[in-house]
Amino acid sequence: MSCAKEELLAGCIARLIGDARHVAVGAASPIPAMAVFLLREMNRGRPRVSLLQKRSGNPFTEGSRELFDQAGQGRIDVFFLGGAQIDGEANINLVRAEGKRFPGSFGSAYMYFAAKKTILFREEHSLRVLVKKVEFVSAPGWSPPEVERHGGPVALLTGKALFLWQKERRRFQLQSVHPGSSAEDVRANTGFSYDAPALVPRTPEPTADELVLLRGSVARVIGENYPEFARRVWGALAGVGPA
Amino acid sequence: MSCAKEELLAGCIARLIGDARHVAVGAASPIPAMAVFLLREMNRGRPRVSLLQKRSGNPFTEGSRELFDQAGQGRIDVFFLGGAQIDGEANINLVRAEGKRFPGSFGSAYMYFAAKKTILFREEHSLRVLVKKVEFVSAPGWSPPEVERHGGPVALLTGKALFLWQKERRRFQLQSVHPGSSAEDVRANTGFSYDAPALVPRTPEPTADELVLLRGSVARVIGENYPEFARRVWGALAGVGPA
Amino acid sequence: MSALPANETRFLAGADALAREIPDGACIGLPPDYSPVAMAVVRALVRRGAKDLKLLGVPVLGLCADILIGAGCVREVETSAVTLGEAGLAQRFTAAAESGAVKIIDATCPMIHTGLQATEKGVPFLPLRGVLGSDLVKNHPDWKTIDNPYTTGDPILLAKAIVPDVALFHARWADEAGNVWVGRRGELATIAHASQACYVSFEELKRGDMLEDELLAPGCISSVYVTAVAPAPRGAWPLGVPGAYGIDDAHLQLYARLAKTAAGFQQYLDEFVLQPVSA
Amino acid sequence: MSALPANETRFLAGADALAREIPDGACIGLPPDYSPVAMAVVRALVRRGAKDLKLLGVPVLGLCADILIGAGCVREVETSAVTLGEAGLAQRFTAAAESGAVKIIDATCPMIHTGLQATEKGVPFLPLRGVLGSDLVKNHPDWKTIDNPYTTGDPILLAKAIVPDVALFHARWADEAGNVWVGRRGELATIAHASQACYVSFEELKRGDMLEDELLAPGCISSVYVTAVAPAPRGAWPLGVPGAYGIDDAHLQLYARLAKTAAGFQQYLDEFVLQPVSA
Repeated sequence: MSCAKEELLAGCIARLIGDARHVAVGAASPIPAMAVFLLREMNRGRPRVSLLQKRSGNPFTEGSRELFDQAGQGRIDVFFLGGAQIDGEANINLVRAEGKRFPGSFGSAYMYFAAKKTILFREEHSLRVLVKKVEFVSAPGWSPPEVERHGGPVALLTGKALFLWQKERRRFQLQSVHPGSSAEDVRANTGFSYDAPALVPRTPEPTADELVLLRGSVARVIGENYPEFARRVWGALAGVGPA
Repeated sequence: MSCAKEELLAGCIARLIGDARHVAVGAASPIPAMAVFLLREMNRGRPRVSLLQKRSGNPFTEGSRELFDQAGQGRIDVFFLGGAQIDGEANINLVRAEGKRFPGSFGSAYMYFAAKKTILFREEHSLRVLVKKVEFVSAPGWSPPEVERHGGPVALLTGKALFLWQKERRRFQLQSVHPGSSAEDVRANTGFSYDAPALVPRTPEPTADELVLLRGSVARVIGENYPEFARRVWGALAGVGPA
Repeated sequence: MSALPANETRFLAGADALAREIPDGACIGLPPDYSPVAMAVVRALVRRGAKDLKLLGVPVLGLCADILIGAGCVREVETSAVTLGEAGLAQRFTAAAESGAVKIIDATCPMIHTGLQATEKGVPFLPLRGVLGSDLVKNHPDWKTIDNPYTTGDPILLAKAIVPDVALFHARWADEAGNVWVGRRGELATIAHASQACYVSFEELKRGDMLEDELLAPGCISSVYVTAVAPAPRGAWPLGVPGAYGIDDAHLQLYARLAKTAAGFQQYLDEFVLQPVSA
Repeated sequence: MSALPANETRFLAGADALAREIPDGACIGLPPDYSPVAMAVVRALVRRGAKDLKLLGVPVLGLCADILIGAGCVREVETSAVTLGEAGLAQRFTAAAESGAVKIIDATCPMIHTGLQATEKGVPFLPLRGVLGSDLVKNHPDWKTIDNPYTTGDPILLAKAIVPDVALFHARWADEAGNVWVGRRGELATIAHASQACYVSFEELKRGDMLEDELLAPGCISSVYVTAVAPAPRGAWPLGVPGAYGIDDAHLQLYARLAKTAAGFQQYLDEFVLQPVSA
């Protein structure tokens, strides 16, 4: 790969977001943030991005409640969620697994219903993370028809592959495999069953133009809000990114 | 009388408020506002006063909702309500009577329950205002036991008299009659029945010290927020009040 | 009506351009007279002959409602009160209510805030204490009494979510990013959050993005909510803008005197509304 | 606990004096790491050996909770998450949760806001959309699913009103009237409104009354809600105060490294908490 894994993933997320109007990025999500800032560089400032933890110039003037209120008003098109465990029904678990305690559910149980599209994102792709059934449902991947729900999962992106969510079938479909992995590798490291085409495409890498942006203006804004992350990703690439 | 009617009434309200900690004053209530500012002058800045319509330095930093929220939190000790009609059960009507439309109920239906004490205040004392039964209940004077209610009426002050509310009996008791009126005059101009002692005391006038304050510092702060009212009351008293 | 979410605030030429965006029949959420009212846009609505508006007072109404009602622009009013404050009764409202020319839905202040907060939170209703036993409850089509589900024998009132088509108000500042600054007038934020579209006239333009300024941000309504803005210097006149100019009490007295009669009101319209005013 | 309404904000000498006001066993509402946390008071609570505290994360917790838990001050935590953000897991929280030493009530951010808003409005509950089907609902003692009373077959979740004993946070400014300025950190206002008592450490004192200043007022929490304040310059350190100083990321990394073990955590306490620090 001619790019960092984080750059590949950000490019992939940017394509998933597409032409959304307003994307919100929650706690500790530097790669989704990279994706949105990349899109904004390419699309003259669209989509609008609201970084929950933006250190200066935070987009919310009423405090942390406002993100959830905006989602409830239908003003958030895309949001991101991860999971200590994610299962084949797109349920996510952020609380506890195998005797281990994780930080907690954050706003997932709400945002998964209220944001129009949720992109599930977890770099670790293993049998430990991608399980048949989560031990604790922080937020359910689907809801019975009587439950009002304005949005849900559209995709699951990991360090090995991209799955798309099939709402009617309530199953993931393998969409592409990243460089360095393979359909077999993905199958062997995924604890839930999913659909897959006979021939699985390879996840496209960012274009040269996209890489220039990622390592330039995107790296600068990421560095302001996720300094450790930026140092790790771009620190190794001499001459790019924040000092 | 050696004082203006408004000054008598303000002095009377000040005594009714007593040692409250936080008094809120709603729309178009210059005489209650006079009373609170008089108390503050006498008691080194207590009680706290929140003037809903204070033109500069408004006490609410979250807009007009905050008064009601504070009342719901139990933070408002005393509030004031009037009525196009007020009846013997302390119901008030701010909506319509005898084919006439009035401005509306404002926050009365809520504040009458939420503020710990409500002082009913209406200068006009007539059979038209003080009726047997209001045509429209903007806010009820009492509630059945299953309805949660943190406060209610404590007194009704008019241009002729002061009544105290007897919560257990659900009736007013005539407490005093203002100079210029009499127990008979009050009885003849009150459309509801009420209790009264054999000998009805006369409402005390403000003391000389109170009058000095009313015409000095109180007049100045009232003039800032109720300019028309201040001109009317103190404009005639040469040398006092706002320019 | 524009679909949510609003994203890029449009900058329009002035009050008349804003008024053209507000369609006949719209339900407009409006602030009280002590919170900046977009009076220049209200006058422009009269000039363009707006019809069948529904006015929602958040939580009470004043001069703007009286003018729109008197000019025949209004079909329905939901409010906790209509008043000119110290200047007295809102006479055109009173006349229209007494004649039945305009339908009035009577509310009480916190129930209107509560209904808008329901929309702000994306829920179908919110509860409020008190109010029970008021005739307002009998007459209001959207309020409902339930038993507190956490206990028994504890009735509590619900406000159904209120969704205005349009939020309309005046701001001290707008900035180049489309944010508007309204200071401590939080009811304006509530209206903006709950409405399908939000139109704001502003006193002055600020360079840059006020959300980047820690001192200004707390008084801002983010451009997320703002459909379009337009400059209108002294656009709240004869009402005031805290920190900029006060209420023109003398003009309100003049209005109150003229508006006592339909003829006097027409004279007021001719002099102060139907001719664009540069006051 | 002081009885409502608070009226005259008391001015105390410093963080230790504030910490003495907060009794053992109190339920304390605390903001996230990106909203000014009264870290100096948190350290003072550890120094005074506070016990059996219940921490409420509004809506999440970070460093302050990890330190209080590690130091044995905490009986119970209700929160949507405990995290050190980029510095990684909150290790003392994790250890206490895994050993069962501290009871954890798991919530989700907007349900905590909603429960506090219920108290802010003086109602026993407020509804929220979503969340249904999450195991959080099964486990939370105070949430309840009802049918939307306005229709049928529409389940909706209720948050019971949350009433913290104490709100505790840090403010950029306090003024002589006892108002505090927190800018756009609205969660601090929500905690203050909902709590029985409110203690605020502040960076700097401003002369006069900020509510008289139209620019400052929108970011203020009125002294109505504030029980006592005390100066604590750099009192949020190693966390930040927007507009004043940023998060000390290097110190957070150091903390995260030490807090991986009980011994390392004790070393951190000895060096940075148990000796009053002038950082």
